[in-house]
Amino acid sequence: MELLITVTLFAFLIWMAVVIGRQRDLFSASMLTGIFSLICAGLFTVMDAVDVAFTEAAVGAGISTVLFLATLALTDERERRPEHTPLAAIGVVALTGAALVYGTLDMPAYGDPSAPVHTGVARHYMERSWDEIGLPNIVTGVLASYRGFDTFGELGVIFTAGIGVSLLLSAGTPELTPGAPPPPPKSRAPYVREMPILRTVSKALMPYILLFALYVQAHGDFGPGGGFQAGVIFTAALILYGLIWGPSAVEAFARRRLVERATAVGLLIYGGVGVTTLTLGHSFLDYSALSPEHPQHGQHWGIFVVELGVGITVSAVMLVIYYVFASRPKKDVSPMRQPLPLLGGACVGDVSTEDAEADS
Amino acid sequence: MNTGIWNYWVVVFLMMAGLYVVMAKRNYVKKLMGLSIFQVSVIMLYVSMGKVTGGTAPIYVLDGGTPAEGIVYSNALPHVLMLTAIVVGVATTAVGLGLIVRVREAYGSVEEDVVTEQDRAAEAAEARDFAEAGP
Amino acid sequence: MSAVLDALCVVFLLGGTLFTVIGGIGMIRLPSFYTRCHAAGMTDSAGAAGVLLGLCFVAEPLVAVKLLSVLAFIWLTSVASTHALVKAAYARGLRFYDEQPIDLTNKRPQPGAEDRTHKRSGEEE
Amino acid sequence: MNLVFGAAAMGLLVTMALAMFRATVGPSAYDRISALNAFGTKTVLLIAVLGFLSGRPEWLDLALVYGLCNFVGTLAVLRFSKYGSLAKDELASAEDEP
Repeated sequence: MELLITVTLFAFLIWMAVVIGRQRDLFSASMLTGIFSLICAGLFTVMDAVDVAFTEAAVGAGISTVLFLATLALTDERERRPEHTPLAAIGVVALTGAALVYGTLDMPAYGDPSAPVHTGVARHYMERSWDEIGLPNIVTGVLASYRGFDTFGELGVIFTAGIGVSLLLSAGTPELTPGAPPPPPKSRAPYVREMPILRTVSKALMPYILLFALYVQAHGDFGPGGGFQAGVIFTAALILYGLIWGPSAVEAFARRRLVERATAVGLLIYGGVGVTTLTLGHSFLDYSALSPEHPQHGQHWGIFVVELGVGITVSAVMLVIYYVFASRPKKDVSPMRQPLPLLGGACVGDVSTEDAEADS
Repeated sequence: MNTGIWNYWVVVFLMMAGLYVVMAKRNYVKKLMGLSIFQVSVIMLYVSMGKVTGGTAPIYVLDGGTPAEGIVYSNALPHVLMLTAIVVGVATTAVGLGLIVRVREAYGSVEEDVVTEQDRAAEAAEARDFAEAGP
Repeated sequence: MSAVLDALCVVFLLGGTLFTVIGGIGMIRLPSFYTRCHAAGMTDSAGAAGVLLGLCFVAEPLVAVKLLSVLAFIWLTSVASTHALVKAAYARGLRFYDEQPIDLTNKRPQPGAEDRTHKRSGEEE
Repeated sequence: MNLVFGAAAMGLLVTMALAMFRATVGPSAYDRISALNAFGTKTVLLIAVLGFLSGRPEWLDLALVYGLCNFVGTLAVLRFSKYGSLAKDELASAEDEP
């Protein structure tokens, strides 16, 4: 039964990949990417990777869609029709694909328990994790303790990416002096006024989502969850707030400079734990040093603090990315701008008249 | 013929679909979408390798404070690697999107053809200026 | 007792699934965006309720609470976003009939039907 | 009992396929958004059923995250489709409302 579900979901995945590739309306394509990642998350669940599914659900359906849409808002929504069939690309893809399929022929079968991937260090983690770390969630143990150095590096990459996006998109925007009133909006968009139901629902849900993020952060030792997931969920909640009330409302809650500093704080907490274990005479990130009598307790404390650092950095980086994308004004230089790119032929009304009515 | 390796074929198909979009499409945003399809294919490869038939998620089933006996778990290691890869992936995608926004502001388009054309024109103009101002 | 709960679970679960499938068919066959939204949104609530309540009958107490909170979440968000969606589409002047409906039945709208369709949001108010 | 869960999962998969069909053919952007929303709900249900099918139903947190992020995604799409930008700031206009 599970195999049948897996195969069906894989078929869905292929279907969506093809549709995304063919879709020339980028707005629709980014929505299809949302569906694509929902299918992925379903697949991860069937294939027992609940932690991965957790991350994919939070990242793919939420943050990633928002990012693509934010980019489309700053660029163009339609792809131009290609001038000729890309025969070279088809040839390269066919050749590479054939080579890869040939390469898979002596791979172990799906679900084979004796596959090489289950031997070596992986077997050690699976068999010894309870004695050495003592956390029910093996993934958290491996992530934060066995491969803590690895995760530290990944966190560094996320931090660097945050700095990169910030540098790329902060330049050229007018600096807001603290305390100054925000610039007046160009048109009185009636969104909030018009949608009291949406506003009320989001407002009512906000505290529970934030609380849920904290639960995911703290409960990652026992169930699926942890710093990465919690950070993304926390930011998703704030983005939800920003979608309703605008980015400056979120900035009033979490000041931009504070968030920018928090990106480094999380990384420093993580590194600080490593340095602490070093000064206690153990290896870098060997949490047993924190409690020499009970190495397991040391592991628990170390993992908790490290996950906290991960959560802070991930959440802050995602929030910084959202800020810089959302607060960047669109430069209107495109010769390809289309008046009504969204609604195929089905739309009669024109959005510009709607806006004009709202303005008057 | 080993029929148990279909999961790799799906992965290869997805990977090639992503590669095709990256190579054949001229729109930068679309190229990034292709890149994320490619990324998903890699994640799928790892996670599907970690699956054990009859296994369950790698979280210990506790029986009175200790793990219950005789339960098969899927491999946790690929999950760990892919979990971080997803978050890193979205962060790097954001860098790519940021670059695209800057390209759009500088060139007025996110189509590779237009950008290359403008680059060529600028290069030609520069070469002309250089020749005129030459010795 | 357990047999009764199991039977309830089966009834609710399959009933809910039936609802979602009917909703899915409605999403394909109904002629315009608004009717399709009705199919997607309304049977969504009923289907979700059926499936999740059905699962509640065979779940442990803590899991049942989680199921109910998922249900509450769906009932709040799905309904709200369907509402917002329809409102946005209406504000943009989306017609009640597509110009070229996905025709699975070979029954095109009658020639005169075009006049009765909703043209602009302002006209009816 | 597993048979019932399996049947429910299959029914949900069929509905997901139908929603994907709607998302594929459109025709309007709103149809796609509606399909995305419906697809998200179906995924939540599928995850819940899958938990019971595999005998470890304690991870319904997952389903909650799906619901939440689906909501965020749908809202972002809506917002974008109405104003062409995520950046417009409604705080000021909301405050000067009586």
